[in-house]
Amino acid sequence: MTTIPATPMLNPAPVEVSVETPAQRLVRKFVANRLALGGLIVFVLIALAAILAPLIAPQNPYDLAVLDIMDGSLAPGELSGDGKPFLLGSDEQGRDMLSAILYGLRISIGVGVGSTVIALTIGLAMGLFAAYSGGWRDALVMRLVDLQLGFPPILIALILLAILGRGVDKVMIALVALQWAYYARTVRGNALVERRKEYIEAARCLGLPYSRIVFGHLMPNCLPPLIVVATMQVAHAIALEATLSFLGVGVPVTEPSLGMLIANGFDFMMSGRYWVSFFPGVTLLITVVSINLVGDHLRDILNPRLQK
Amino acid sequence: MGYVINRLLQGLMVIAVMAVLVFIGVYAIGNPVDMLISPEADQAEIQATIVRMGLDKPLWEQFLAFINGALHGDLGTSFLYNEPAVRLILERFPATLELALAAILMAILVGIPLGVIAGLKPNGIVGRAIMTISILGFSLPTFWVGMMLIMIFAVNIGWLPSTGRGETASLFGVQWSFLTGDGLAHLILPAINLALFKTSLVIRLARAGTREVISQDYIKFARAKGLSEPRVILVHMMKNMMIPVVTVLGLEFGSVVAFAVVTETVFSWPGIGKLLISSIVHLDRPVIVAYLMLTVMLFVTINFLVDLIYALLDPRVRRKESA
Amino acid sequence: MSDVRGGAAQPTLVVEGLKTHFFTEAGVVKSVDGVDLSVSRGEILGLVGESGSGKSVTGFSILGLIDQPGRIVGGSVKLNGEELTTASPKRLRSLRGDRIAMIFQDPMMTLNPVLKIETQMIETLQAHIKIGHAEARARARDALGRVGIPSPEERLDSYPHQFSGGMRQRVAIAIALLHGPDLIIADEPTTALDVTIQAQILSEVQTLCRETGTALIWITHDLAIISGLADRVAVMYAGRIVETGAIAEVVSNPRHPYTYGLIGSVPSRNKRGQRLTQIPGMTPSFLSLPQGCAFAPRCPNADAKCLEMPELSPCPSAAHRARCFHPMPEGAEA
Amino acid sequence: AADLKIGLSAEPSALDPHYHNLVPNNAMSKHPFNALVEQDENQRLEPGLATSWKALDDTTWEFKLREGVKFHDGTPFTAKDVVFSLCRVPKVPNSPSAFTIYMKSVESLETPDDHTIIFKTATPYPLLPTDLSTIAVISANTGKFSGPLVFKKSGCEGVESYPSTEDFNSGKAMNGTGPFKFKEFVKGDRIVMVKNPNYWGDKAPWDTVTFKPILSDGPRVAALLAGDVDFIENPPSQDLPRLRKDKSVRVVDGLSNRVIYVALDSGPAPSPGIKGTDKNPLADPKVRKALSLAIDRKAIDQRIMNTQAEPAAQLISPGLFGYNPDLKVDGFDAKKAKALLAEAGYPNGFEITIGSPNDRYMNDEKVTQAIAQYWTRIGVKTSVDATTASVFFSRRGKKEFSAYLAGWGAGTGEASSPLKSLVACRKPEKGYGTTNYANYCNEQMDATLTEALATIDDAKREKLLQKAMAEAMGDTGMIPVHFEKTPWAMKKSLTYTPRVDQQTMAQEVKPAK
Amino acid sequence: MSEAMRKPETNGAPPVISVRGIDMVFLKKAPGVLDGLARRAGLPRPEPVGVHALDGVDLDVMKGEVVGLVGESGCGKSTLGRVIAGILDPTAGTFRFHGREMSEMSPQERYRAKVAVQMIFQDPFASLNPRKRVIDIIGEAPVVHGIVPKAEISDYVDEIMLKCGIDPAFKQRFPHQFSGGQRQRIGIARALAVKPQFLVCDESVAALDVSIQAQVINLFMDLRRDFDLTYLFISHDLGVVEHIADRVVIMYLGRVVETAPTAELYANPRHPYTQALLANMPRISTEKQAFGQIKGEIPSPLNPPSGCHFHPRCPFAFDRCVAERPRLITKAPGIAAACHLLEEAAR
Ligand SMILES: Nc1ncnc2c1ncn2[C@@H]1O[C@H](COP(=O)(O)OP(=O)(O)OP(=O)(O)O)[C@@H](O)[C@H]1O
Ligand SMILES: Nc1ncnc2c1ncn2[C@@H]1O[C@H](COP(=O)(O)OP(=O)(O)OP(=O)(O)O)[C@@H](O)[C@H]1O
Ligand SMILES: [Mg+2]
Ligand SMILES: [Mg+2]
Repeated sequence: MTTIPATPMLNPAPVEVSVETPAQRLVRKFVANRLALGGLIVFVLIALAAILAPLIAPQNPYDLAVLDIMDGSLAPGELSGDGKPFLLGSDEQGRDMLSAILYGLRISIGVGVGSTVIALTIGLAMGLFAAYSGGWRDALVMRLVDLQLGFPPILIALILLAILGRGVDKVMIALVALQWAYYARTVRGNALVERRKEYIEAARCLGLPYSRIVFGHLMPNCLPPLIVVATMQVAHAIALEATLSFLGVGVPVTEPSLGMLIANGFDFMMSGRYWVSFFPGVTLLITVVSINLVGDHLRDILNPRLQK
Repeated sequence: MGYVINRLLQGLMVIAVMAVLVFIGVYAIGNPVDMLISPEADQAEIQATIVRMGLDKPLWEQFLAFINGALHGDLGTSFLYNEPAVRLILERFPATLELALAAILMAILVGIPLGVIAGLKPNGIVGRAIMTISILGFSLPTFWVGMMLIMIFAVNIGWLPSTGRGETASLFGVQWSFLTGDGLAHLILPAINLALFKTSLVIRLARAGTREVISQDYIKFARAKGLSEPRVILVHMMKNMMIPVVTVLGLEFGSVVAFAVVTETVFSWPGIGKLLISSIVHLDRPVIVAYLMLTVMLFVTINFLVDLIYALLDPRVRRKESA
Repeated sequence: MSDVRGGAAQPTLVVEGLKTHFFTEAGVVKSVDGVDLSVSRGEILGLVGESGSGKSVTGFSILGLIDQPGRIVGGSVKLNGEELTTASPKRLRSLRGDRIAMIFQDPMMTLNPVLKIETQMIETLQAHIKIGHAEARARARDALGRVGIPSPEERLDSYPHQFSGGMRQRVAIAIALLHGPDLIIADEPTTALDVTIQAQILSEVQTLCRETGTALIWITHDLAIISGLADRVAVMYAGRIVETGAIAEVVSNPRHPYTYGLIGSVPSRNKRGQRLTQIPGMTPSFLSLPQGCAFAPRCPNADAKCLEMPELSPCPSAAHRARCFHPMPEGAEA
Repeated sequence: AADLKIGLSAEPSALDPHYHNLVPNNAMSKHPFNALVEQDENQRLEPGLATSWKALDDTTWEFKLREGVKFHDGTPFTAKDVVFSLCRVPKVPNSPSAFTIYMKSVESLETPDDHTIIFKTATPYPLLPTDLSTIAVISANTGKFSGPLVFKKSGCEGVESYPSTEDFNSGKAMNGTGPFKFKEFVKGDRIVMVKNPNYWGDKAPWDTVTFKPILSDGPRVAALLAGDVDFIENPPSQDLPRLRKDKSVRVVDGLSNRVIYVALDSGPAPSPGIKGTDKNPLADPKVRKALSLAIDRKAIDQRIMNTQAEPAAQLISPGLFGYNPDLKVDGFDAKKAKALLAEAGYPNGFEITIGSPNDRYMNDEKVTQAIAQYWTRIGVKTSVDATTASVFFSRRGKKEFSAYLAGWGAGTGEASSPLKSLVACRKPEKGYGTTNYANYCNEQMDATLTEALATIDDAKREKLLQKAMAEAMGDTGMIPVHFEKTPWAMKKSLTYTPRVDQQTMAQEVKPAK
Repeated sequence: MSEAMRKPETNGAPPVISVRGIDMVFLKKAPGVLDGLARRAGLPRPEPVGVHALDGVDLDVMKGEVVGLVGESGCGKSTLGRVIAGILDPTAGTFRFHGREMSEMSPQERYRAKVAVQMIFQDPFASLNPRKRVIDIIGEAPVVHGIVPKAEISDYVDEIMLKCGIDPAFKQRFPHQFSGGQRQRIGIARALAVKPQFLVCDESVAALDVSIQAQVINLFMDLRRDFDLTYLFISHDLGVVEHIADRVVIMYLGRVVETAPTAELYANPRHPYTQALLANMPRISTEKQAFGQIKGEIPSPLNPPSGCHFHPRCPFAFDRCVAERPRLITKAPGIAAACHLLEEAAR
């Protein structure tokens, strides 16, 4: 009479025999799609190349002392004055395009990932705050978001450029300013849905403190859709940085990103010196496509509606 | 009614805050006079110009003057063009509107069929191919694609003109390109350029919508009723699938109109995006402010229209009839 | 009713050895693995079983509406003697909605939210017969009236969301009845409804079947509903029929230990306030079905013999059959 | 009918010829309007609506007007139109850059007859004809009068209203004496003009001219190649080699009046962009000279400018009034530069930031980068701070740069223009050093310049200007880098004579023989 | 097995839970074109429409008692359950815990009272945080509340899991790795871990298969005995309630229409609605049942009928029912119904 008499529930294994964590399950499902896996591998390789740029690049394209405009505008494979080969050609400053691309990747990916992570953090905090507090605080945050989304990106970038000056960090700030609202809105939408779920009610019923509910229960469950958005957004941020550079408000010329290189090469489009924008363009394309492939598939995996 | 006023005030606050930010922002970027005046002008002339433009007053005074004007329906006069900012914008608006409409139309005509196909066979080769290609639409920088289009279709093949709006014809007192053959030819490339991103978006929305709707009971029920497959897809599925697509596209339309900057720059399309860029370059504050205010109003209007269409498509949203 | 039961005419529907499998990434899900069923004119067959036992898939298989990655891999489905598993898609389409109709579980989801009731009814008519709009509308109106919807003429112009759940389910029934089908498959059509509304629908369906002679397969997990409604019952477990017979027979004299346990676990069968008789364990996953009798791990009577699959055999008569080596003794009151 | 379509690299902000003193506006206004005095392709003065002019004394000028000239609406041109035009200049509302700077010297004027005007200046002012060449003559018919028209420096009498800027944009007031008549202005898209069959001078070879602003470089070239336009201005230099090779395209170029220079902060320490020393090395003329010697101007011309530049030794291009042929371009000599640096006390160099616009001058940012390369090589570690013009000019105005690259076009076509604005000591009230943001001051040069500006005699004045230029360049008050060569590209069937003032004029576009 | 049937203690102690005059109004925005516009534009919204989910509900639950709460969908059962569990704050009404008004308590006491009332939810999928391991789901609250020191939590969770019939070996797993019945047990374990006195079970077995349902019902009965729990057992399944409850409360559109001890209610329903429910309750039997004596649809809670909410469907309705809301009339101790017929009969 003291404990439960028959405990037949103890023996049978759970429905799914797996003992994997949600993360493991994610990995398994992800790996199942070859295209997405390919995308991931490509991206990892690209990221590695970017990280190792100082080691593998033939030249430090940011060091003006090693550039020589007499080596300018060489076609791919041509030799420089002192016999060094320029595999992908050089721009008019005598900058080796291969090195510039590797270093440009560093900046592009750094800016893309960096700004996305920061914007995500800010957006997450704002969105959760808005969704969970509701009322006028919610309204205030959402109006801020409206305001942000109504501003043309170039104007924001230009204002920040004027106030802060030019630099990679400034571009990051501009990109964060451009993106956070988007996350805030997504998080808020998710949080409003999650907030109504019974497990949140259960947590409240258990008398758990407010902060625990918001950060321990609500936040982790708002994250997955956000991660998908973020993956895509990294790609978007890279492209956006390219557009800002095109419009003349991007990174400094002496530290070119991929976008800057393309924008520079844009001037050479008609001149027959295709390599100045072609190779950076292809690199950007591959990077962005690989990230999007990953994100796309993540979205499919994480979308509960499509899960059988 | 309290609600009405409250929300109205909130909306006005947004606009006001935006105006303040633009004032401060433009002030921070630089002095418009530096950009406008001839470099040979002497100090007296510069000073006279500053006074003429009212830039000698403290910023807050300029702002109050602006607000005062705005309350009387005057959003200021362009520093650069010496014309009412609103008129400048409205003059250019039809061009952008036309471009955006053409782009959205293209996105729909191409995107929906592809998206539906991809959604019906999500794991087939065709479906995957469509999705992979649609990633390109997201990935390529607009300016790069625009230039490529010009290179290929205007320069190399020479089928289409590369720049400008071409001949226009008047309808409702407004000049439109699509009414003339020449204008239409001018419209095609920029519209494709602008449509690229949206097409990818539509493909994705249509695919997601298709996948979601196709697994619904009412589709199965429609099949169980013995309906033909075309009817199931075209009537039962499409109508439901279109609801989110139309909503998102409607909202996107706003951003297409408001921010067609890059395409208009590349194709020298005389729309408001180009005006915005040149206003920003010249620090033409009245135009920037008016532009943003009109953009906000445009967004509101578009949202209203979207809701109307939404209601048209989704009877559940219509006002409750007495049941 | 006895007139129907006694009729020597061939049954409306005969399902033999039906197998429907889903070929998923994780493995083959044998949702329906050798199901035999038959219903005659005017007869109501109850199909009971726990969630996931394959009831719905059986229903959809009969209509030929199995989605990817599923496929009918064996067996036959004969409607009035006509084989359906090998019929062309075109033929199947012409039968669906005309000779066989189906009603779904969730009334909120079965009607297309963006189409008027009228459209959804008329398209069903026009899919099978040449009929003008006005005439079709008149028939739709009559059908709505028959299922007890007040002022049907005005209701035709409504959208589904303007109806309550019960009314929507009635519209679905009216659509199913439009062509006077030979067979209706009702897949848990009242589970989402309240007790009083459920009762209304049950009573309407009962009357309609009796009047039109339509055969009805009523899928549910609630034995109680079946016991008050059906003529015969088939109990499903893990993709197979484990017991079938006249409803009164099965309820009063369950032979398969699963049926026995199922009836026994219904609260009203137990003494108030006492522990319920419970079937230990839980429904197995299709991906890891035990060898032989799928119920064996939960079965009090199981022994080594149960590692083989028993046949659905007369127990005690041809009309009452069970798939068990060790059936419960006759008269073992649950 | 002969039609011409021109792709412009900048759009005029208005058609009002008195509204905005800016190259695109000024170029455009020369199509429908004339001035009393015109400038030829080398900016030398030639008769316009005035057939002749002469200084009667140090402060009195007489202009004889051309007879038989008719406005587009058929009314004859008289002195009243000139007075009316001059009266309007200060009266253009909201002008962002007024033409009044060209009228400051005029104290009063008289019109003894319909075709004579006598100007009086307060002090001797030799540049009066030059200044008047910038002011377009509009028809007095476009105004309303309340009495006889009387010119007053403080404000004319007898005028009730002047045409507004909008009247010009809409075409209502577009009544000039120029070779083209206004037809249509669609902002942002096109300006259309048709031939004036009654033009007093050489008639234009085109019946209709359409100007299309295509601000982006690549698309502008593409438009020419695609045949959307027949003629473009300012094709980007990097496209020129290819365009030159193209059989169907003709490229012409000519030296412009614009010099690209690097200004160096020669004021007291500290200077904002200098690191590595607490003095201001740039205050030392030796350092400035070293920095000039370190630049390989020829390489920049070859590699960056695609030969669209002419290395410069002074602030005004050859052929312009006041050009000093004795000044020689600093040859590239890194060794000497290093030696000079060491001599000045900076054997290990220092660090400096150079500012530059990135969308204002031909390849501005790239030239700056190249200069930074050269400086870095002699040990002056240089970083580039390039921003859009709007930001750059504001920051320059706040003196945030120790060194910056910028350009100067001599609008008047003679040497006093850059000398007065760029290198003269900053005395804004006198109009001296208005664009001198580098704290350079050379009293000697100022004195010479002031003298030149009061000398009516052209030959004497030119000598003085040459001397002033030599004085400014003597201690490297500024590093001239190069003069831009302005290119135009057109269909093979056309020709164009390059203009120093960089203006594109449809009447000068001729069918090739 | 007589303890299982033992009568609730009525030795003068106040009820564990006592609510009076609970009103709950949800402001529901009517969806419409204007609303959408307003929302997007950040502009005005139409006047809100209220759903009167609870309308003056009184309820006492004595210590050790199992009260069944029955009613059709949308009648406010869950809302009442949530109010009692402290998840929702009612629009009006008082709440007493062991006879003491919440507002009289110190924050500490109020907090303890809140934790003492726990809820078991209907949906075994939505009610567990998918991103937490079982051990955290069950163990978090006891640690936070200091019921168990952090170091001992593992053993404590083992113990609770065992009590609820889940193998403690599974405690590192995530909810998705369990079946519906197991999840429901985890939900129960989570509530038990904070040592509650009162459990609100909101349709806690509705989502389960019949055979699993029996297991969970048995678990509830065992726990009641072992932990001396009091239950508010919400269900629309009359059979389940009949089996488990000591007393039954019937609700209709936000109001209590009848309450009586279980046996009494099932034998002798007084309110026409209760009668209809019982008549239509499918019972397992060998006889054909005659269904559907009661006509009409359940009215929308957005605009409920006047007077007695049940009058449009009531076979006995008369004019007073349309006009006047019937009071809950006590017929005998513990037996009450809200019907004008009863009052008329009493006259
Ligand atoms: N499209 C599918 N893909 C894979 N497996 C499927 C698919 N559809 C159904 N199944 C599997 O078939 C089995 C039987 O499902 P079915 O829907 O017939 O059960 P059911 O008896 O109707 O249950 P319920 O009472 O819950 O409706 C389930 O285990 C399910 O997982
Ligand atoms: N958060 C909410 N916001 C608005 N309305 C609500 C909310 N929760 C409940 N309601 C409304 O209150 C009424 C009562 O809901 P409740 O969930 O209590 O009913 P229920 O009796 O539990 O029904 P069910 O048996 O379907 O669970 C319903 O009309 C419902 O629509
Ligand atoms: Mg089913
Ligand atoms: Mg509920």
